[in-house]
Order: sequence, then structure tokens, then C-alpha cells
Amino acid sequence: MTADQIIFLLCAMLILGSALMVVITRKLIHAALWLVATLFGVAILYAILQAGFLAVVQVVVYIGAIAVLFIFAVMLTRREMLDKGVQTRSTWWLPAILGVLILTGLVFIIIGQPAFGRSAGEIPASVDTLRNLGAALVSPDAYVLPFEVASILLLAALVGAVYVASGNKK
Amino acid sequence: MNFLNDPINFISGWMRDLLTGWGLSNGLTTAIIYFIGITVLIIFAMTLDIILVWVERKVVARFQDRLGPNRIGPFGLIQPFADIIKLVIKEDITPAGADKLLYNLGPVLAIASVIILWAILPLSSKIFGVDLNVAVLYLVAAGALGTLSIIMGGWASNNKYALLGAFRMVANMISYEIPMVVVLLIPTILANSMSVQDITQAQSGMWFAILSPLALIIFLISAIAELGRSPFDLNEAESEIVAGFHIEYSGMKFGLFYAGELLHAFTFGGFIAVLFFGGYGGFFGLEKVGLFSWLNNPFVQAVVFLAKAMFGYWVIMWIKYSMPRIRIDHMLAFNWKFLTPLALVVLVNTAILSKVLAGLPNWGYALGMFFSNIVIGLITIEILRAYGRKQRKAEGNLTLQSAHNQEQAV
Amino acid sequence: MEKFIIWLLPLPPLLAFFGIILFTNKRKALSHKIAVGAAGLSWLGSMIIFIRAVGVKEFGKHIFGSSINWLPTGTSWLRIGVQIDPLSAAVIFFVAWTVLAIFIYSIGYHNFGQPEGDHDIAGLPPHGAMVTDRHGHKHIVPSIEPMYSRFFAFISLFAFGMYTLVVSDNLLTLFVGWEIMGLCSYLLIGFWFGKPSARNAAVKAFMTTRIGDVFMLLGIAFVYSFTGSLSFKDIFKPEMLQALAATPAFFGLSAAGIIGLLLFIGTVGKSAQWPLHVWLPDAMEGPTPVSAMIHAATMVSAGVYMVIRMFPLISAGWTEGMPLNTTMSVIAFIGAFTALFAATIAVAQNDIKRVLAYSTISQLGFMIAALGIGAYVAAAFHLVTHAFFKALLFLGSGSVIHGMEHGVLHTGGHSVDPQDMFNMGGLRKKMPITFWTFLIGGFALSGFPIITAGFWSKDEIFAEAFGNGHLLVFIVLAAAAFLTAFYSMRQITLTFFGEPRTKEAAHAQENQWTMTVPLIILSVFAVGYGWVGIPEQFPGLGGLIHNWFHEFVGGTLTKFPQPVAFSWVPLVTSLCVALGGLGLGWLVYRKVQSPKQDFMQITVLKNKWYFDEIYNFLFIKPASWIAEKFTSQYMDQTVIDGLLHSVARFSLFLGSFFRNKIDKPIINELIGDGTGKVVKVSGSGLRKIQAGRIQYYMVVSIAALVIFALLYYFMIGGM
Amino acid sequence: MSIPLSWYLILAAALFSIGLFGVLSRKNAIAILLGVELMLNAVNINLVAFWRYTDPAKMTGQVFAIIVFAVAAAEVAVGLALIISVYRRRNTVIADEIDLMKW
Repeated sequence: MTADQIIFLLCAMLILGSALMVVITRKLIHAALWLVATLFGVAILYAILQAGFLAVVQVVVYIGAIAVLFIFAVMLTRREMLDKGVQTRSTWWLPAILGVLILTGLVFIIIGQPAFGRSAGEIPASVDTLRNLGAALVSPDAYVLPFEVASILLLAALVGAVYVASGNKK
Repeated sequence: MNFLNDPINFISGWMRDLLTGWGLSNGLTTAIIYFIGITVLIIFAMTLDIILVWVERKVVARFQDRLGPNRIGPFGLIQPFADIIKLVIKEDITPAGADKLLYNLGPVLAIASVIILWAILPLSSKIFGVDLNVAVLYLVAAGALGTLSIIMGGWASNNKYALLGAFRMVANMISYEIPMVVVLLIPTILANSMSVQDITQAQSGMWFAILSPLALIIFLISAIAELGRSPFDLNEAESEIVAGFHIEYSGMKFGLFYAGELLHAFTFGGFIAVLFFGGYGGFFGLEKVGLFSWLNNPFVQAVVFLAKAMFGYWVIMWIKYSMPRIRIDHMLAFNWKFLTPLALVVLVNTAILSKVLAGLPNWGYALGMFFSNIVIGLITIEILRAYGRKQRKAEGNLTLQSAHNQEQAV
Repeated sequence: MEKFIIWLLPLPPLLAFFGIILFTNKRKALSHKIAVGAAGLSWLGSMIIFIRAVGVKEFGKHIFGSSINWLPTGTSWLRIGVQIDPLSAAVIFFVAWTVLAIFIYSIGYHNFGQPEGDHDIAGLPPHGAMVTDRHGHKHIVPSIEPMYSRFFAFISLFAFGMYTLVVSDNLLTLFVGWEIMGLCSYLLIGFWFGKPSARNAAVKAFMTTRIGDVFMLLGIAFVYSFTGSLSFKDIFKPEMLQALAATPAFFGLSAAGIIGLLLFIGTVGKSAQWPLHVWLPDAMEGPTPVSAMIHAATMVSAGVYMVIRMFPLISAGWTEGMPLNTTMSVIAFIGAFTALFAATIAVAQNDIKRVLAYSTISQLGFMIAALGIGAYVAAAFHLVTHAFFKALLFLGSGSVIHGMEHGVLHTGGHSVDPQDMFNMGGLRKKMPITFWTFLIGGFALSGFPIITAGFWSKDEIFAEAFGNGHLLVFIVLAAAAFLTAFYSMRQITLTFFGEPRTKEAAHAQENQWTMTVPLIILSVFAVGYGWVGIPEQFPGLGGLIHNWFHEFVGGTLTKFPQPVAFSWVPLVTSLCVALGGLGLGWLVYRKVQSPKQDFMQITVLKNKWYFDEIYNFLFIKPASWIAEKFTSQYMDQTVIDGLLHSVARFSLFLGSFFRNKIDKPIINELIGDGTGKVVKVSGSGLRKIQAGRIQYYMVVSIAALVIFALLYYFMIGGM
Repeated sequence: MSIPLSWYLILAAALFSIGLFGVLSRKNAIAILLGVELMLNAVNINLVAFWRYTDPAKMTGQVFAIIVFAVAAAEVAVGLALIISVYRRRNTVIADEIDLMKW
């Protein structure tokens, strides 16, 4: 077991454990914070995968914005009885079974595929992933269109969210 | 590579040989070395923090035309320790109904979010945590952790005022993040890289502050807002919500918050220095001159950097203790209606000019960039004055109107 | 020219009928002028035709006649037309005269010119009106008949019917005329429909004649089906008659026999012969001119005319001297029997008109008997003479009754019956003209020798009967003749001789000219017409006047009938029978003052041999029983109504069954509400699926995904 | 780098199924969004893993991951806005109670 495998396993445990806690814990705030832990785990994973930019972006976007949004949302919709009752639906066992089935199915498929077994190749020093990423995002022949569309999407979401949440009492 | 010019690698190499010698596996040794490095950095930061407490109290006193702590030890040097001991001795109360886990996690995260920053702070060309190629973004990411800590603190203390204070603080930080991120792009554009080392090297010729002073000003303002200090420190606004989110904290937890805040301020001072004042370098090419080659020595660079950082910190304190508090909606309006648009304009301007003026020699390039910023500044001032005049006129005739009404009413 | 006039003969009375009915029934004077005018026109036309016909030599060979296509019957047409041959010429002569006389007579009879009755209502005979004369005396005067113009319309229609019958050249239009006269007899008998007896009499007359008509129609149909045509020319072709006589039909009779019999039954009904005679006496309910015209002169004689017309068919396969074929023997028997039978009843009647009715029946019996024994010309001769003197007698009795009514009004005693002979007596002084004309008529009826026409025609019949050896018929007819003479003398003595038995009789007055002139005209014919038919071999008078009638009417037959050899026996019998009857009648009834003294009032005869009761018992009671009990009670109420009710009940049951057993339980509950419930249940069940719970949707979709994946994996083979 | 690609995929699959379970079993609408976030992160892990293990030169994986970031952010923003407005009107965030299109 090499060091990075250990680190990976630790990180995997962190992610899965906190993910489970997100899903299981009764108090919603804790769920949100566990989500933050999961996201942090995923960021570390990206770091392991040498996708530094993504790791930091993950932290900035997810933890900085989305998690905070979640916490805001939880606080805005506070009501005393909310966290009292059982948080999961009465028929929670059905999704559990489904989840397990899907997991075993996927795992079965992943293991079945030899191609997935190979280990990662070394990134040649010449390749500067960040620069390539920047270039890919804005060069016309690569992904400038999806990039622009994404920006428009964000704008629309921004306007929409403001309009819906503001509850304009006309 | 001896100790003087590359201390960290030297030490790590030494340690590696030591540990491998002990038969540890390679991965394990690197893990241990990294660990030791991190602890040393943290210890350095915390000691610096204590010093800052003293500096803070002295400088604030001087601003307020008073002496500051001078009773304990010469010039009150022991005062920080006294404070720390006081905090430690204080009874540690956790409010009833508080969310134990979050309540305790709050202060820890506060300190964590600051210390994380030190990972990328370039003390000198050789002495630094890690040279991330996305350091600038890392700075913003760290900010996110800060937000989380404040929310946890506010929420967990089960106190309406704490929660409200946390909300306001978070709203403030998040909204000021936008202009900060936009402005951070400017040094990235100028230095063609997000890595702090590259930015510093890039500034050896010309400080970015000179190239885009507006960016500096906007960064300064958003940094202060990020810190939640002075004009924007509404969370501790006694008049409004007693003591903000850390109202329920007492004893060492409050101490952690307080220390975190101070260190955060200093760190941002450091970043201002790195991004706009050339960081540990920036001697306008001076260090290339034979005489001043000692300027390249890591330790000297470290001292230069710390001096610049202290200057940045001083500026922040200066603003803190001289500016009145701004109301929360003014603050937000100021940000969204004035600061963000201005930042975008400056960014666009820098992006375009950096490409357009690329051909010019260094001073021409700098001059063009500087003057463009001046022009933008003047235009904004003009717009502001027009807006103000209109506002006053509206209020003016309003008052005239009301007076008129009163005459008629009588 | 003649053909044109023949067509027009029946038309005037028809136009008069429509004119009166549609236009002028409000104005009485105008309507009777129209009616009499029309009768006059037809009379003029028929006189012209008669003179023309008499003028033609051997008229039997080339008779006036024309026919047109009327009904398309497939390939050929049914032809109808008009024809005047010697027989119809003779008949048209007496018809014209009697119709005209009766039209004029009825003007006076219905008190034209008298004031409106005080409280006369239509449908009842007039009761007289209170009048104050110049001197202020108030006395009752006979009032005018309220339905005056209606009466003239009906008798004009009747005249039209008679003319079409006489003039027609085929059985169909003959039958049309026959039926119209039947209708008119019904209408006129029931003229005073206010009286119930008149109504019943009208219905009785119509029903009995109708029975006869049905058989006659059968005969006509048989003839048509056999010969394919109805006109006399075709039927009386010799070879056709041979075919008819040859082909056997039912009951062992030949076709000709059957047809003859069927047609004869029609005549029995119409001319009131023995079995169907009951209606004629009751027909006296109608006004007297009606009785005179219909029940004496024209209608009843129409029946005999039809039989005479059909003589060649009836006597097909019989030649003079041969024994009678069955049809002729039947006819002869019925004729003779009716003559005697009616005569016996006539003797016992008190009502003046009833006596004459029965005498008509017996005289018709004479004619039928004559035809039965083959005396074709004698029958025709008696037909004509009888028409004249019987019309005379009826009109006479009408004026007697009219006079008696005058007396009743005068004295105010309404209980006295003006028609009962025993209330009369001694009217010869009060009504001389009526007395003398009535006397002539009576002597003609009883066959007073030499003078009256009745003697010559009856003598002819006795001669024929005796000459051809039908002794039984001869004897029966002789007895009938004796009785006829007796009751006519009884009638004359009771009404005219002796002293007036009641006050009303004392006040009777002679009537105005419109009633007496027709009497005189008819009395002239009653006497004069006889001399036309005196047989050649008659001792004394034989050769004086050529026997024109025999020679003229005989021409209608293809074979000229030979006059029978003269012998004394029939002559002597007819003489003593006539004179004996008259004398006995006078002797017996000179003294008689009241019915009790009249020994002839034998109850059997008085009640008309109980035939009415018999018929009542045999036919009417069963018919009414059938009508009430059987058809209405049993058939209608129980069977049909029962059926209907049961159907109704069944349908009700069915309805309720369907409703309660099928509709409500099955269709409503099971299908209607059932589906509703099913839908509701399934709906509420299914609703859960769409309950808007997002996670439920997601679970379901992912579950499906997993299942399909598994299926795919296991079924179609692993990855 | 001796970590085989399949490990990352299994990790992502696990994270995905946990997220799925979270989405399907939690009552609170916001918890559902948390679940969705987990699933999106699982997808991102896969993307980056594939980028890393197939061809680091071509940045498709990373670009796709960034796009997923954008979409996730937009989705959360709008989702939470909706939930808050629903809460403001219906005083509930329980997913099962928000089952009517009109109120």
C-alpha cells in the first residue's frame, strides 16, 4: 500500500463518511456542514488528481458560495418542529435498497471493465494544465461556446433566483 | 544550497536523510517532513499574532492620542501575555441550547482559515509554504472558510443577536468577495500567472500599485470588508447588535476569534504588499545591481516582506480607527452599486491596455496604465458629484416643500 | 237525335236535386218550381222518345241505344250506355207520367201557401197554425211542411235513380239506379225523422232491400265473370245464352239458372215479395206521395222490370210449351204465393194506406207469377196498368187523409187517427172528385170487367196461366183476385159510403186543384190504357182495337211470343171473381160501424201472419244477441279486452321485471354505479402515484431503471 | 500514481448512490438539494478522474467539470430561491407537502 493510496483511502473515507452523515443526520445545519466536509474531501481528491485549479475552485465555489447558500436557506426556513421529527421519509428503506443495488451494479461493471484497472500515467512537465485549461476555455476551436453559455446560464439563474426569492409583493 | 540562501530545502534535505536513515519508507518521511514544516510555519504565525496584539493596542492608542499599554513590561510588551493569561483564566461558558459541536468548531475554523493563508504567503523567494499556481484563488478560498466559521459561531450560540450579526457579517463578506476576486484578476493579468512567486517576480520592474492604483484601492476596501474591521465592522457594532456573532463566546474561544481577526488583518496586509507593492522584491531592478545583491538573500527578502506587510497592516488599522461605521444597507449598496461596476471597468481597462500597450517600453507601459486609471478615477468622481447634486436637490426642495407646507398649515 | 235525348233524360232531376240542396233550400217556392220543372223536362223528353219509338216499325229490331267506354279493365273497357227498346219505352211512358203527377200532387199535399206552423219543428209532421181571419175568428189552418224543399230534393234524386235504371243498357248502371232508389226510399220513409216509428221503418226498409241487393250483386258478378261484359246486347246473344244454359253451376242448376235466381232474389227484396215483404207496410210511415211514387208506381215495379228485362236469361233453354225450368217454377211459386198471402192480410187491415200496401205486394205477386209461367207480355202489361191505378189509389188515400187532417185541425181532437178507415165514412159527399177517382182506381184494382185496364191485364195473366196448363197457379191467382176485389170494395164502402162515423169525418173537405188534377189524369190512364192490349180473339171487342201492346212489347224478345189460344174458362173465372168480390164486399160492409162488427178482423191476418214477430225472433233477436252478448260482451270485452288487458298486464309485468330485475340491479348497480365505484377506487388508488411527491417519482423511475438493467443483464447476457 | 482508475470510479459510484439515497429518503427539500450536490460532486470526481487517467493534455474533462460547477451553482441558487419563496408562502419545506401546483 503506497503512501498516496493511503492518502486516497483516507480521503475516500472522509468523503463517504461525511456524505453518509449529510444524508443521515437529523439536524439540517449539521447536514449542511457535513456537506462542507464532503466538498472539502472532494477538493483534496482533486488535489490528489493534480487538478489544483479545480480543487481551489471547488472550495471557492462550492464551500464558499453553495454551502453558504445552503446554510442561509436552512436558517431562512427555520421552524421549530423542523428538526424534531424523523428526517427521513417513512419508506426510506426502498431508496436504500435501490442505492445499494445501483452501487453493486456499478461496481460490478467497473470491476468487470479491464480498461478501468490501469493506473494513471505521469503528467509530462511540459504540460501546464492550468494554462491549457485557460486556453481550452476561451479558444474558439475548443470550449468557448459552452463557456459563454454557462455564463449566460449563471446570469439567468442569478436574475431568476433574485426575482423568485425576493417574493415581490406586487 | 546552504542554509542561508535556501533554508527550507536545506533543512528538508537534511531531515529526509535523517529519517530515511532511520529506515522509514520514502512516502512516510516526506509526510513527516511536510508535517514539521507546517508546524514551524504555524508557530511562526502564532507568535507573530501575539506581537500583533501589542502592536495593535499601541498603534490604536497613538491614533487615539493616548499612550497605550505601558505598565506591564517596557512599553507594555508583556500586555499581550497578560491578555492571553486573562482570557485563559476566564471561565469558559457555553450557552444553553447551543449546538456543542458547532459552538466549539467556530473559533477553530476562524484561526484555521487564517493559518491556511500562510501556506501561500511568500516570505521570500525561498521561504514559503508552497508555490501554488492558483495561489490567488487560494486566497479567496480561504475567505470562504472564514465565512463558514462566522456562520457556525453565530448559529451555534443560539442567540438571536449572534445569528443576526453572523448573517450581516456573512452577507457583507460574500458581497465584497466579488469586487476582490475581480480586482485580484488584475495582478494575474499583469503577471500572467496566479502564482504568488511569479507575481512578485513580475513586480520587480514596476509595482502593480503604480500600474493600477484603482485596483489597489478597491482591493484595500474589499479586504477591510472581508476582515470585518472598522468601517465595515458592523458585527461588533455595540450600538446595533451588542457584540456581533461572538457575543456568547468568552474566555479562550473569544481569544481565538480575536487572535484570528488580528492575524487575518496582518495576512491581508501581507497580500496587499505581495500583489501591489512587490512583496519581498520589487526593488525596481535594484537587486540586480551587484551592490545590492544581498537583497536576494531570503532572510532579507523576508524582512522586507514583513516590513511591507506591517505597513499594509498599519494602513488597515489607520482606516479602522479613523473611519465611522457605515450602515449595513449603505455598505451593501456601496458594494453592489459602486464598487463592483468600478472593479469590472478597471479590469476591462487593464485587460485591454495590457494587450494594447504591450509593445511600449516599460515606463511608457506603466505611464499609460497609470493615466488610464487616473482618467477612470476622475470620471467616477464626476459621476458621483452629479449623483450627489441630484440627490441633494431632491432633498433640498423636499425640505423647501415641507417648510412651505408648514407655512400654509399654520 | 234520340240517342242524345236518352242520355239527357235522367239529368234534370239530378240537377234539381243539387240545385235545391246547395242553393235554394231556404226558399220553398223556388225549390218546388225547380223540382217540378225538372220532372216536366224529363217527362217531355220521355214523351218525345216514346212517340219516336212507337213511330218506328219493327222497333224491337232497331232500338235507340249508344254506349261509351267507362272503366278500363285491363285490355278491354267496361262499356256503359243508354238504350230504349219496346219494353223500356213502355215503362218510361208510365214512369214519366206518374213522376210528374206525384210531383204536382205533393205541392198541395205539403200545404204550399199555408202559413208557418206555430210550433212545428223540422222532423215532425206539421200541426197547423193559428190564424185570425178578417172577422177576428181564430181557427187553426194546416201549416206548411217545415222541410218542404228537402222533400222535393229527395224525390228529384229518386226520379233520377228511376230514369237511369229504365234507360240503362247494362246491368251496372241499372244497379246504380237501383241503389239510388234504395237510398231515396230510406231517406223518404224516414222523412219525418222526428218520429221513432219512421226512423225504424226507414232502417227496416233499407236493411231488407239491402239483403236482396247483395244477392243481386252476386248475380251481376257471376254474369260478368262468366260473360266478361254486363251490357244486355252481349249477355242476350243466343250463343251466349246457350253457353250459360249448358254450363252446370251449383246446386244442380245451370249457370243461367243460378244467375236468374240470384237476380230474382234482388227483385224479391226490392218488390217486397214473400220472404222480404215486411218492409213495405211499415214504409207507409213516409208521406203519402212517397208511398204512392216509391211503393206503388216506380220503385217496386223497377224490380219487376229488371226480372222482365232478364227474362231471356231466366228462360234460357226453355221454349214455349215446355215444362218450366227450376228458376221459372221457383219464380212462379213465389209470385203466386205472395199474391194470395198478401191479399189475405190486406183484408184485415184498418189503416187505409196499409190495405193498399198489401194490395201492391199481391199485385206484384201476380206479375212475378206471370213471368214465372212465361207470360212475358202479360206481366209487362199488368206492370204498366198496375202502376197507373195503384198510384191513383195511393194519391186518393192521400187526399182522403189530408181531408181528415183538415177535419182534425178543425175540431181540435188530435187523438183521432186520420188514417183509420173506421174513423171515416160518408166522405163521398164531402170529397166527390176524390170519391170518383178512388172508385175507378178500386174497380181497376179488382179488375172490373171491360172498363178498367186492370181487368184486361189480369185476364191476360189468367189466360196465359190456363192456356199453358199451369192450373195450380191459375187457381191460386183466381183466389187472390177474389180477395183483392173483396178488400178494395171493403175499403171503398168503409171510407166513402154510409154516414161519417166521427166529427172529424163530418168536417173533411175536398182538396185544392193541385191534388185533384193528378187524380183525374191517372184515372184516365187507369181506364184508357187497358184498351190498348185487348187480345185479338176476344169475343166481341177482340178485333176493334189492334192489340198494339202485345205486338209492340213482344218485339223486345228475339222470338216473338205467340198469344195463347182463347178459351172461355179464364174469362169466366175472372168475371165472376171480380164481380163476386165487389158485391160481397159492399154487402158485408154497408152496415159496419166499428171494427168490432167487422168479422174479418182475424187476429192472425191482423198481425200479418206474425211474420214480423217471426223475423224478429229468427233474425233480429239472434242478431242483437250476437251483437250484444256474443260480439260486444264475449268477444269484445272478454276475449279482445281480456287479451289487451293481459297484454297490458304482461307489459306492465315486463316493464317492472326489466326495471327491478335487470335495469336497477344490473345496469344501474352493476354497470352504472359499479363502474363508477371501480373508477373511484382505482382512481383513488392510482391518484397516489400522481400525488405530486417528487421523491416518489424519482424512486419509481430509478427502481425501473435498476430492474431493466438487471433484466437486461440477466436476460440478454452480461456485459 | 499507483491508484487504479477503478478506485476513483467506485468512490464516485458510492458517493453517487449515497447522494441518491439522500435525495430519495430525506423529507426536507433542502436536504434533497444537498443530496443532489453530492451526486454532482460524484460526477465531477469521475470527470476529473477520467481526465487524469486518459489524456491529461486534452482538457475536456476539466472543462466539463467547470461547466458542471456553473450548472450546480445555478441549480442551487434557483432551487434554494424557490424553496425559500415556497416556505414564505406555504410555511413548509417538506417535499411531500409541496405537492400542489397551485395554493
